[in-house]
Amino acid sequence: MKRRLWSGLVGVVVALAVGALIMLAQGYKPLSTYVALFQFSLGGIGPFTTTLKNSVPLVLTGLSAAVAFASGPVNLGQPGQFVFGALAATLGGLYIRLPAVLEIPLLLLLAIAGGALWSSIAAFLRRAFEMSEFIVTLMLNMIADFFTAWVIAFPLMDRKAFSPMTPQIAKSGWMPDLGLLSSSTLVMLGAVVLVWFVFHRWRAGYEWRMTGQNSVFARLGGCDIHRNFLAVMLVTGALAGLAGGLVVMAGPHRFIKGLGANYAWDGIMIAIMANNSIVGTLVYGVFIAAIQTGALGMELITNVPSEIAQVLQAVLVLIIVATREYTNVLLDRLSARRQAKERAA
Amino acid sequence: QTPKINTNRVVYLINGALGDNAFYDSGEAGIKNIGRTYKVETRTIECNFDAGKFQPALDAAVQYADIIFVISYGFEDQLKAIADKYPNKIFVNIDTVVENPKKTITSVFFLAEQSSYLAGMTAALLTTTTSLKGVNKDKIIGVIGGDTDPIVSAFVFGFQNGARAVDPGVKVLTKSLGGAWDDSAKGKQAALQLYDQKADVIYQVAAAAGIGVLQAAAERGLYAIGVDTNQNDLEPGHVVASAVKNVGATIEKVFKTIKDGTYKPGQVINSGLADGGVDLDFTAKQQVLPKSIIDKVMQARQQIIDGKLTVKLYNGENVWQ
Amino acid sequence: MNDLIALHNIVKVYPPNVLAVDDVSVSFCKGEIHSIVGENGAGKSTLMKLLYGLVPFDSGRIEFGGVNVRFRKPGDAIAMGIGMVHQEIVLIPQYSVWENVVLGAEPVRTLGRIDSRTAIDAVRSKIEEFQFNLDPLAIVDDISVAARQKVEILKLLFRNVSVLILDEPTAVLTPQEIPQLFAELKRLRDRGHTILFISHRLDEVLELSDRITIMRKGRKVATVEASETNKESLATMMVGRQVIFTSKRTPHQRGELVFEAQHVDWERGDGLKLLDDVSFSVHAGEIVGIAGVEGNGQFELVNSIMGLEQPTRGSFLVKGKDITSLSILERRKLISFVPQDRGKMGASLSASILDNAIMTHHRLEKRFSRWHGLVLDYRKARDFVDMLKERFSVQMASRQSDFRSLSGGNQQKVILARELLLATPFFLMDQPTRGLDVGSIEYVHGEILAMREADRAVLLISADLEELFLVADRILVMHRGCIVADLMTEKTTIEEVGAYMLGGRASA
Amino acid sequence: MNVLIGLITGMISGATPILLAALGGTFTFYAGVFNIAMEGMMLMAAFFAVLGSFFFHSWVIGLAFGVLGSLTLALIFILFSVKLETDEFVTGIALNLFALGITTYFLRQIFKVKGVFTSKSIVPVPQLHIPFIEKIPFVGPVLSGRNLIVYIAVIATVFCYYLIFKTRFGLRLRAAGYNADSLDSSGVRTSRIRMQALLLCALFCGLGGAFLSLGYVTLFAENMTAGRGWISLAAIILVDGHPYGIAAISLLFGFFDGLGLFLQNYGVASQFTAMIPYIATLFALYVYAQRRREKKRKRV
Ligand SMILES: Nc1ncnc2c1ncn2[C@@H]1O[C@H](COP(=O)(O)OP(=O)(O)OP(=O)(O)O)[C@@H](O)[C@H]1O
Ligand SMILES: Nc1ncnc2c1ncn2[C@@H]1O[C@H](COP(=O)(O)OP(=O)(O)OP(=O)(O)O)[C@@H](O)[C@H]1O
Ligand SMILES: [Mg+2]
Ligand SMILES: [Mg+2]
Repeated sequence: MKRRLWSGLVGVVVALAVGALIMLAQGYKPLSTYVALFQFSLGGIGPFTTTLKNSVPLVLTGLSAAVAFASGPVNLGQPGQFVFGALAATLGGLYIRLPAVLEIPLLLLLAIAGGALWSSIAAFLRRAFEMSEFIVTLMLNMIADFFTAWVIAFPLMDRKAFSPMTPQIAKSGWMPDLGLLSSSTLVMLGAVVLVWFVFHRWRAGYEWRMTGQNSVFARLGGCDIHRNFLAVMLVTGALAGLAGGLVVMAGPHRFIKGLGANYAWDGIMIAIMANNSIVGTLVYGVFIAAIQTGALGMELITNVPSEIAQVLQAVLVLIIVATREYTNVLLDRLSARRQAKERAA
Repeated sequence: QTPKINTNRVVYLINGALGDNAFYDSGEAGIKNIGRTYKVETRTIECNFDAGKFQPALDAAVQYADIIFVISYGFEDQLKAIADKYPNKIFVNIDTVVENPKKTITSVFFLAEQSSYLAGMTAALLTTTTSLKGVNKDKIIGVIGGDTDPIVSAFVFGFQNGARAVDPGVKVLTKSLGGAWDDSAKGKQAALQLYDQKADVIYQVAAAAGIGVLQAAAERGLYAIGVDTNQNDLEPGHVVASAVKNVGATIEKVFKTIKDGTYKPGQVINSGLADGGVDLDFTAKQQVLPKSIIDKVMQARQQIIDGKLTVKLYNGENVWQ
Repeated sequence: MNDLIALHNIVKVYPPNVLAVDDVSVSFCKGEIHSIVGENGAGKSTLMKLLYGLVPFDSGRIEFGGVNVRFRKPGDAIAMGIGMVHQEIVLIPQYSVWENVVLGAEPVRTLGRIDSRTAIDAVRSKIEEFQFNLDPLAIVDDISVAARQKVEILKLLFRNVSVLILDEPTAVLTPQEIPQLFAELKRLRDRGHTILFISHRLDEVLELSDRITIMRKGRKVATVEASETNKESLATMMVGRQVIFTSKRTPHQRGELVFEAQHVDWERGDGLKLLDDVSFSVHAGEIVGIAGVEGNGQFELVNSIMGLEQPTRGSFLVKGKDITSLSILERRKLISFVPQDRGKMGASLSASILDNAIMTHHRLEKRFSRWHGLVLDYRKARDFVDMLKERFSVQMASRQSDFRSLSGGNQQKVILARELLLATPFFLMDQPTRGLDVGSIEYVHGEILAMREADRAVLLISADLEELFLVADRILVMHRGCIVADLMTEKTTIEEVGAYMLGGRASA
Repeated sequence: MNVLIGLITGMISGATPILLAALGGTFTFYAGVFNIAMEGMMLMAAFFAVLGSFFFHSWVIGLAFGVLGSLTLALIFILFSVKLETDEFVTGIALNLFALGITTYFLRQIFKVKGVFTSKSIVPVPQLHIPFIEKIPFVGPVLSGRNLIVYIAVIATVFCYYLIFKTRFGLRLRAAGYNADSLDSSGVRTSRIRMQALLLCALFCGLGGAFLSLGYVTLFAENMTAGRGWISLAAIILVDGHPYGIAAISLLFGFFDGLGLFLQNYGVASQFTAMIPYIATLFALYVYAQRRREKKRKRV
């Protein structure tokens, strides 16, 4: 545990150093750039809460991926489940008007249902026809993308708008801001806690983990691996859907073109960065969100173009993971050496 | 009436990303010019249609400067909110009309229908001039849009009207790339299909993907009409005209008014043929169109400028077949 | 004697801190069969692996023919004429026998095209030379474990190496195949080859080897002349205490009928009958053994009892209840099960020891779950593991450490304990002692007999006849998917059973 | 008629980049490397192909540069996933991101444009006109006059089949994926095989990328690969890496991609026509899964 923290930090440091070299090579000032990056992501309550808000879709889709991968299913369908969750919440917000105390939970539930619905398709195709969920979810992502694009361009198009988008959802469905903090952040934290509890304390979670590690053993042990597969697909779909719903309800309050951005893919990346650990997903999710939020500062203060920010993010991710893993290996080797020495002596 | 504002810093905040060779870039050029001519610090923020980024970008922008040129569509709500929050800062919204309760946002609206109307006329005249090399006898022309959103639809709408004005018998085929703005291969394939369906000339409204359309024209020895910037020399002899949108010039004009204090918040500047915000540009190293055609179009252009001829503006019709 | 290979003060520590080989010096001569014995985890495999260049060692040096060598990869070792058969079979299941054999030494024609004809012929001739009955074109996935072991051996004979390392090659061979192999090994020895041999079966070791090196906990205990030692003293040196080899089996009254197989058939997709009208019964307080050459239907029998496969005909009854159509979970309420493959069916190597220990209990034992089975009670689970650790004296770093970090013997203890502690009338064991050292085997046998005392019905599948004769009351013999003999242990002999295993009914 | 020919030629040019990338991917697929960097490799190749062709006015050098571009990405991949044993998925995702960023950046630095760069001095890869076949009605215009790289792709398909299933390298390559331990203890370094696989992958992705920017169209646009790398990955997994199967899937995809655009003539909304190729892929997967199921029932 402590070891993981340390090697993680080493990773971050090395990564920042390499990033600095790259910027130097391109004639930008690393220090002031990093300062700007920090100011706009973590430098103060305002930036920090913004970072947290931006981390919501990353962390939730990350959770979805982490739970899926740790339990067996190769669910890469987060992007599709995300937009369907968003769409469901939007529909609810457009046609159902209730007081906030009812509206908000209802829309969240709709988002969850939307995501789960979309992932259930992949689960069904796997169960009924043994179609690899890996490809199915990949394809469903594209299909979901185009489908929602159609929905906001024609049936639900806001006539007054200049680009494809739905009208705004009911005000009562907006995630309220608690001072600077967006309440969507709280929903995210709640989800993290709940998922951790399910995964590490519930009997279902136990069976999911065991199935993910060795399905034959789990099956012989009396776990119903087919039901577990379905459950995991639904739960992970629901998480991605929730992410989509929150983005709508806390952000533009309507389904607009490009809503999905690249959240889900970043989420998948984050999950793997965190070795599918749930707490790790939260940590790395916030970290990546900080970089993306801070990138704005880089563009504004030090005039570093956005594509450099993009390169920087790629480099950071790669180096962090590599260094982290490699420090562990090295540390182990070292302790082995030491022991060997004293045996030989 | 506006208290002293700092004119030494300008932010250009766009909802999408630079590199469309179109109004984002044209606007960027204008901003850079301002920077050079007036010695002001300029910053450009791209949001890549990322809802998570636009809000913080706006916040950052108002912290940084008092003058914000913004292309906001998709994010009108956030813009209105922040404009009301900072009534003394100058927000110039480009390409769409946004009206905030305090009426402080000035909108620059481009009448793409006008330039597209002329493009439509050109295309119609071209397809009916079978003397031109490669032009078949069927009166068919095409238009390819990057997506089906209202901005693009406005182009298509104007194009269709222009063509029909020349000859109601001209058939206008449309294709949309369904959002694949950067997939040039797809753009080319769409164009080839239209040519296979006997179109003689294609109007491209598809940014990067549209370059594929122009190259298809060259490959088939047929014709295309460029968009946003003068693309006539990209495929000499095949790109017969370009419907340009001069966002940069407009931005500079507006900034000038800010400088000399004649700027008025909350107005809607309709930028069209008259003030050069949009235009149809025939200038090319190698112009294959007969003078007769160009003259006809130029006549119509003048009539529009003089207000003798009014071009219908797009409002929500489905122009895709 | 002239040393061909000499290891000097070798130390190997697996990162981070598993001291696998601890300052070992030993030498192997040209033209000898040198056995290495020791408990599970004693370091035998590791010692061989680092000689083969598969794992790097931390200190010490290796002399080969008088010169210092350091193999960085097996390629180097192979180049020097060293070959190794691994304990855990490492073949490519998707490949045919001949492809596996030639891999790494493929004969090629122009454009790097594999000269399959030449290769197949070469392999075939080798097969004939050593009288393995193998089809070079067969896909490894389809052949029995024993056959795979032969492919491994063939693989290094094909490279006609001068030093052969064989790590527990006999674990999966049948009594009839072993003499063949030994004869071959001796022939090679006489031709001047050096053979390093690892086995837990001390009789084999004594019969085969010239010299024997004993290891314990990574250290070398001694190297002795085979002629000057015996089973007992070897075992004592290995385990560090006396080991009793004679059965402690006392007469025991068998109780009511517990398990019954009725006319069970199992047909493969291509119509081949792997189980053919199998019927037998097991009573409470009775240990029934199933002997048979690997791949004669034992695997299918186990799978269909456990519910991984559905028999095409017939049914299984436990305590008169037909389980044939029950879910696996329902079956587990009646059946405890120790599979032959620890890593694949018996445990999850990457999961923690605790997670492995509570499998099945987590559903059957009410005390492990709260909130109507929604939440698992991990405090109870921890107590459970501690108790298990105590009662079965399992050597483990901590409850949370990977199951993989246990040595094979201890892995088996945990699995055995887990299944024992399930309150079931019927106990199914498939090769429960494969690859275990004498100490662990003695222990497992003890437990099996204890179950008999506790009036549980035990079905024990084993390729090791010694074992069956040690613990089983009755021995059934399987051949080509049929039960060809049902013999009382007291009234039969190893030879008779062996005959049934090979010839089926005809030969008896 | 010529609409039909158009659809078919469109199918071919649509399939080519996917096919090439997928062929590259089969090597890593068999070598047991989970490689999702095809997208990035193609993008790098697309950019550097344009760069080379622009500055040296030669499509040959363009191709060379393109391949070099994707090779550099492969080398980074090797450094991290093979040498430092970083998770392959992370490496892949990160490298895709990296490729997108770096090409965009160079585009701005070198050509002073953003988004798309095109110029008359970029020399495209020529089309190949086959003397006699050309004359045959219908078949002629389809078989002849395709871009040179298309014909390379056809040959490459056969070549890959041969290399993977008939040669020593192929045997070792597949062994690396099936059971690395076995290969290692047979005296062959798995890591080396994996490197070679990655380099081969880069080579083919390089050709695929070059086809996009120097073959079908003559320009570079940001992110012009537009997800083709992912499609190729799907194709590989769908047919378990069999080169001929991959060719079939690529053609299928290319065809429905074109058909989608075509169906707009009948008033189908573009968003739906754009879905068609993906739905077709799902259907192919369905058929394939059923066939595999049958096989499974036959054996064991
Ligand atoms: N790859 C590895 N990583 C860490 N520890 C290992 C590894 N391989 C073996 N060990 C440990 O090294 C010790 C020696 O293992 P080894 O396999 O050599 O024992 P062995 O004598 O072969 O046992 P057996 O008779 O069961 O084969 C054991 O404690 C084992 O747990
Ligand atoms: N990745 C690993 N991490 C930790 N220990 C490992 C690892 N891989 C192998 N081991 C060790 O290697 C041993 C397996 O080595 P080996 O194959 O000799 O089995 P064993 O422990 O001797 O038992 P058996 O003889 O039944 O196989 C395990 O006991 C385990 O301690
Ligand atoms: Mg072992
Ligand atoms: Mg061993």
